[in-house]
Amino acid sequence: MVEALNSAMDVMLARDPDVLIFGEDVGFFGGVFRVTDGLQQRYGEQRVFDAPIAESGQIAVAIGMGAYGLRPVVECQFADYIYPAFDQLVSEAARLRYRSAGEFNAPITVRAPYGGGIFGGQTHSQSPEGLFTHVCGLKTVIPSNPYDAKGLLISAIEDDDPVLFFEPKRLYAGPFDGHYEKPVETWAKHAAGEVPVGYYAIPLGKAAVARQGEALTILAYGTMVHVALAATAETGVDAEILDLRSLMPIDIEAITGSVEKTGRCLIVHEATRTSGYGAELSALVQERCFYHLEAPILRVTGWDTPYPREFEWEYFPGPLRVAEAIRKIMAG
Amino acid sequence: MVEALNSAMDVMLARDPDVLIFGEDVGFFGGVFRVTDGLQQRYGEQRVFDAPIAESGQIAVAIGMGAYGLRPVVECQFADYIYPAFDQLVSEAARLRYRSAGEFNAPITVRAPYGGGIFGGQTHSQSPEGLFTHVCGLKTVIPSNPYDAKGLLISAIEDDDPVLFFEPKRLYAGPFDGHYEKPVETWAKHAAGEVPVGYYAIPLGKAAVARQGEALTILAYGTMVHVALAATAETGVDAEILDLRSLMPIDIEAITGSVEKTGRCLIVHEATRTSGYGAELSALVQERCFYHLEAPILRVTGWDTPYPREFEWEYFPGPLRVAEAIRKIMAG
Amino acid sequence: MKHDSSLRLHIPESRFRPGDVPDFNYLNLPKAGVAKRPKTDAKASETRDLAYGLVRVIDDAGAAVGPWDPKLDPETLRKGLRYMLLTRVFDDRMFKAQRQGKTPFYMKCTGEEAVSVAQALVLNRDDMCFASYRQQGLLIARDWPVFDLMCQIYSNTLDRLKGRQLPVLYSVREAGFFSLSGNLGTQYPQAVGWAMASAYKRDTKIAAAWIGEGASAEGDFHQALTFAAVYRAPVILNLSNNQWAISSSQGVAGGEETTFASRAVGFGFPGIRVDGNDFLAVYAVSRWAAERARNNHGPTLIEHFTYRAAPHSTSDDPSRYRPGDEYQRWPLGDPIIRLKGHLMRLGEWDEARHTALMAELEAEVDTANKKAQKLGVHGGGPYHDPSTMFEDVYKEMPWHLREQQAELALFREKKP
Amino acid sequence: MKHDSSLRLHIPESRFRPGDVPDFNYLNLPKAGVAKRPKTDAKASETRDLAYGLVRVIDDAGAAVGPWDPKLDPETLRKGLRYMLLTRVFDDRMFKAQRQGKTPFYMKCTGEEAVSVAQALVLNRDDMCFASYRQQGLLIARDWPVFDLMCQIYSNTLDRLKGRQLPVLYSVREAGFFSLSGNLGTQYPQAVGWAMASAYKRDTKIAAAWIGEGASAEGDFHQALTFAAVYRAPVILNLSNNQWAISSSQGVAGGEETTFASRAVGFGFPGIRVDGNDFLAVYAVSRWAAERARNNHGPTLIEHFTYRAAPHSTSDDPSRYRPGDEYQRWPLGDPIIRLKGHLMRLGEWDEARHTALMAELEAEVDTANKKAQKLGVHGGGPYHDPSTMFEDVYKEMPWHLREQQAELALFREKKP
Ligand SMILES: Cc1ncc(C[n+]2csc(CCOP(=O)(O)OP(=O)(O)O)c2C)c(N)n1
Ligand SMILES: Cc1ncc(C[n+]2csc(CCOP(=O)(O)OP(=O)(O)O)c2C)c(N)n1
Ligand SMILES: [Mg+2]
Ligand SMILES: [Mg+2]
Repeated sequence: MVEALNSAMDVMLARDPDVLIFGEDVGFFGGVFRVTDGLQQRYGEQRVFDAPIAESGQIAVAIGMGAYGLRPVVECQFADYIYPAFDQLVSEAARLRYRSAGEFNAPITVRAPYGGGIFGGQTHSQSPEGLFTHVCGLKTVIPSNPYDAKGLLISAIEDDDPVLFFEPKRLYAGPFDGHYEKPVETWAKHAAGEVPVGYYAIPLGKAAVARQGEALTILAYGTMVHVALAATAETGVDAEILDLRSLMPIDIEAITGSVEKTGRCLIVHEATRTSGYGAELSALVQERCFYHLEAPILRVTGWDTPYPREFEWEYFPGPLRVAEAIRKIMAG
Repeated sequence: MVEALNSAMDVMLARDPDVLIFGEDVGFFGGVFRVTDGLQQRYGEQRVFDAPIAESGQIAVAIGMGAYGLRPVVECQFADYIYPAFDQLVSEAARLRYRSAGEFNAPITVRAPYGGGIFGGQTHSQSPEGLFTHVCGLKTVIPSNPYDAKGLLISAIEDDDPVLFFEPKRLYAGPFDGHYEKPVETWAKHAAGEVPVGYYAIPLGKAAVARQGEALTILAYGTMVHVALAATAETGVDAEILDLRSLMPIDIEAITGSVEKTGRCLIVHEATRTSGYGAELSALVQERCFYHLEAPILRVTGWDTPYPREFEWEYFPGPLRVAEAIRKIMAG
Repeated sequence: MKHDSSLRLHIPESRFRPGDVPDFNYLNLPKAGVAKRPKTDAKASETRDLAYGLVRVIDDAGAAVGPWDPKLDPETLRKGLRYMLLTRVFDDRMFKAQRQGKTPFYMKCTGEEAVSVAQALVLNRDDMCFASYRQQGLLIARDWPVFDLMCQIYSNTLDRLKGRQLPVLYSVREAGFFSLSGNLGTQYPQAVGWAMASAYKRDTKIAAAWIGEGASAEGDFHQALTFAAVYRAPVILNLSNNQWAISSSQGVAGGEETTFASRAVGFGFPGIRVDGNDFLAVYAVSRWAAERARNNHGPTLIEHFTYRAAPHSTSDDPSRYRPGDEYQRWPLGDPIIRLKGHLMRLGEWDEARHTALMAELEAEVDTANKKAQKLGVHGGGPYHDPSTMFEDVYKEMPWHLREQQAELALFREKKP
Repeated sequence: MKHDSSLRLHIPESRFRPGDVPDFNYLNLPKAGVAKRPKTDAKASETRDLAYGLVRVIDDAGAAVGPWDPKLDPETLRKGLRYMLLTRVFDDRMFKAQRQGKTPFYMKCTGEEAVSVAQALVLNRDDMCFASYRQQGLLIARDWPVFDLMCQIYSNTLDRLKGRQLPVLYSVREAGFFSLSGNLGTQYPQAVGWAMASAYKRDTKIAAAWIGEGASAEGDFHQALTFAAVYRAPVILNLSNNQWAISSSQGVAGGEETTFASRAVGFGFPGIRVDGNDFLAVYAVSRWAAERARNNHGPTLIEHFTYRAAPHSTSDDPSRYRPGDEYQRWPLGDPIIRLKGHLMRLGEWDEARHTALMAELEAEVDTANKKAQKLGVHGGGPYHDPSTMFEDVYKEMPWHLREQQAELALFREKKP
């Protein structure tokens, strides 16, 4: 996925002179996850450069650049470090178009690796996406594979609204279905691991069907798409798995369409449970598909604790927990 | 409610020399809403003082004081201005006990007026409580009347965990049921407007029954409790209204107990809808009371837009909208 | 280790509170004309003294003195006077409108008119201004019609911000005026970003930002100074030290031990403290900073030493926290009276012309006000259609907002 | 207005990248002994030069010279040497443990040992330290057992943080060491709050905080300086300028045009730049700042000018972004070698004693390490019971965490 994201930025830097990239260590070094590798060398220091360690300043500066007419792409080194920029994102980027009645807007993209799976502990593993979906004016996007990652990132950069683009860091090097005991895989053998060179865009706001099925709908995104696939295979239940991709805007038709068909719904995310994005999904499904539901909608999520470093796998909502929930819903 | 809050701080300043208060304009002036009026004069500049306009610094300093052993109470002038402090609240106050395995904690209280009703526009009307309920380690409390306000604030100050204490600013001077066209009321005639002098505490984590009923459960807090009462009266439906008071911890027993009894549930809050606290309530009720539900759980909330200043009453989820939802659920 | 028996917490307090007789002698203000003027390409280290001094040009007798005298022609001076006066007349009228209930809120900049007007005359019209709520003078000096501002203040049918914003939180892209935020300080690093973008595009436009001394305690201030220093951004960072942040004195913001201009010293770029009530001084320092920025020498922080003569806003009652006559005793006077005095001393102005100008501006404001009020006022309307409140959250309205828009429409039909 | 044809965006870049031959002559480092030493109750304005100079005590010949010579007895010097050496031996052992897979992560402070050890010897044990991840020397100099630190690094059954934290993010209240955060900079204003609390209680304890030059760009840095200045907090604010923030040079943090010490100048309290590799200089400056704080003269910012000799962390490979021999060419040398040289010159140390000490410390670390590894290592355990992960989120566990705890227990039973 690293190469796919790199390619998206490469394509956009080449297409649009108003695109520029900055963030901590993204310049000469190419980023701690190497996602911007080689871009400064290719496009020069003016277009790809290191920023002071000041997430708030980075976003503020991006907003100012956006107001001027540029399309800045900011890398936040870890999603856990986005909070210092919360005010600039919430009070400024998200509100600018509204408060100026369209005179100014913030066409910025904030990329941030999120989620666990690398023993990063509580400050290198968080999934803060739910917070941003509560903030009107922001879009939130999370890819689950290299093909989507590139197409979605290109759309995010082209979007005229501020987009938070969270990258499941555990998927950078290969798919991961939660079976941490298995040998590490790369994307090489994965269908969505093949990424075309050049430009292509995947529209924001559209979910993908990761698996078609009739018995149950699983709503997932990011790493959890792979976990859901594994758990489905293990239970043998014919689940339909939606890879939401875009958390805001929400692809409500895809969701209600599937739940109306299956009558059952499971929501999975790695973020902590209470008031997470899964709560909104649950509320929406319940409001719109109440009379179709044959069992309670369940959520499998990270526990409501910080990510405890050594207990990574006890925390991570892996296939065992997802499978158990599938069985429970099917029994319900 | 202003006097009740003032009295709570007065009581705590008198009881505990480790309690101190700071924030913008809270010292000599007594706060822009006059909630700390007279306290500096009574307890001196060392215990009640003005802070630089730097919400993040205020919280950080409070955390340091808490680590030392004090119990700081910080006033954030408007809840809309809490975002600069988001990192210190989320990454620090909320995590300190956990990451130090109990060696350090942050017994701080952050008071902030929230919500609309005073034509404050988008930066003086927000209801950000939902964000904080997603952050494990934080407690979130919202009173709906003077009696509770005092008892809950005293508990918040005494609590050894960080508490966000949001004060419905539209209720400062009197109850408000959303009928903005009616003459303004004061608390004088209201049952919960009478506030005992001296110390009393209302435990956090316990909801109150604002109205007993059998037909439908309404979950509300803050200003919306009054709106729910008015709407209930107008529809004539025998609703049970829970005043949640404490959003985290959640009084789950009160909620499920009521919904199991009524089989119907309406959730109301002023905050924007998507991924708001109402989503969590809806998810919880659905998960736990699925087989009791006779109609979809509905939410009446602020729209997913910033608070548009002149359209205050088109935005505010008033009794008309709540009544309509009540009828809809009863018909469901 | 040697130490006192115990520590003490120092709490800064305002020197004067209601009942006190303010005496500003302690300020030890330097005289007009004494501040040195380095070249605009001077090294920052050669400009350090300016952070601790006070650039003043108009002396007590109304003469322009010293190396910072911008030597403006009388035409420009009269323009400055006119804009400052118009700003004040406008402020007074709008304050009154609030008291009459026509708008829920207003904020005056009385006493601080030079801070915005003088710099506006230095900047090009396409330089972008990232102001706070107290620089209405920028728009006025750029000839933006007060009528348009009134429409925003009244939220009427011609309010370009469609009733969404608190009065005075303007946005006028056409006049190079960035959308005002209610959140203090956020605009400061945004201005730096805009300036960086201009430099990135090898453009010639610069940015200018304003912040209050109170808000300079926010992290955004630090971000702005850091990014401006690191990328040598072509930006003028103005800080209006008007002594008060609502009820808190500038000491609470960190002004007890040093000047706010000296913050820039810590970042290695020039910080200049200027008499903010001296039109010529503000003009001269602004021109110095603009020239420096345009020649790729980077940012300048300008502390405008001034005084907030009016209440913080219409919601405020300063008699609760400061002596009623504090402004009368403020040693740097009133920017309008001082520029007027200078012009009169030059023989380029007289009382009759002043009275006539005043009458003209009052009539202008009155006419605009009547026209604006006819188009609707707060509380009475007419306004834009409320359904517009769902627009501009995103460029394209997503389904959930369309649904909510439809729901509101239903309720508006049902309303009794 | 006069200006160049167009603006340019300045992008700071490291002077030397892989392949370059580093030459630090451009630093123009002042000689040992030349910096003046004001009294500890001096006005901040009398200390300004210190922000731009460099306090150095040990000269090239190993002699202690100038007014900052703290005149320490040989016992204290040998203590300092021992703690610095122990820190280094410990670092090397833990780095190796990471390479062996016993822990997923480690961070060394090689080359920066004086920054923490010298100040630890100045502070009282009940002064609270708000460190970053590169001040393990504080704990070591306070005689906190490396065994305990190892247990945290291995997340074993005696890990006092119960496997929750990233290795090296210690918390040792008993040793006056505040819980380390993974979020850069947050501890800085917290230290100020702690110091304010101590002053509020009329206590005698002070606080000390550390931050990297990179992290000083965060808003928290500004908050710390603001609150420290406003309330004259008894705190020592240390900034370790080790030239690098992962791959970014100190220029990216705003060190191109001025020193980091000078940030304090902008707040009106002393900023002192000290040779961070000179144990005596760090000791002397720390003592000056501590005395000042304890006597109610408020905060001091100390910039420790040093060099990060090791990789940023075990996850880092500096050969990708800086010349491999840059540290060898660093003109301020190695703090251990320099203190050793000074002691030898005093006749208070020799190679034989040094070799013996080294062997002793290695044995000590080795013993502790074996003992710690027996209690469990990363990836293999044993650990604390995973159910403890639900504790300490709140003081009392709310129902939803109890439910989740029970759910986890069920799954752990089911696990194949
Ligand atoms: C982030 C934030 N915190 C608090 C406020 C509330 N507030 C509005 S104006 C003000 C005082 C500002 O003082 P100063 O910066 O000196 O500007 P002045 O009003 O003097 O022009 C405060 C505290 C706000 N608008 N934004
Ligand atoms: C808020 C935040 N942003 C980013 C990071 C990621 N990060 C960890 S260490 C580091 C570099 C810090 O450099 P510096 O402050 O100079 O300290 P040093 O490592 O040199 O001691 C970065 C960017 C973080 N931990 N926290
Ligand atoms: Mg002010
Ligand atoms: Mg560093």
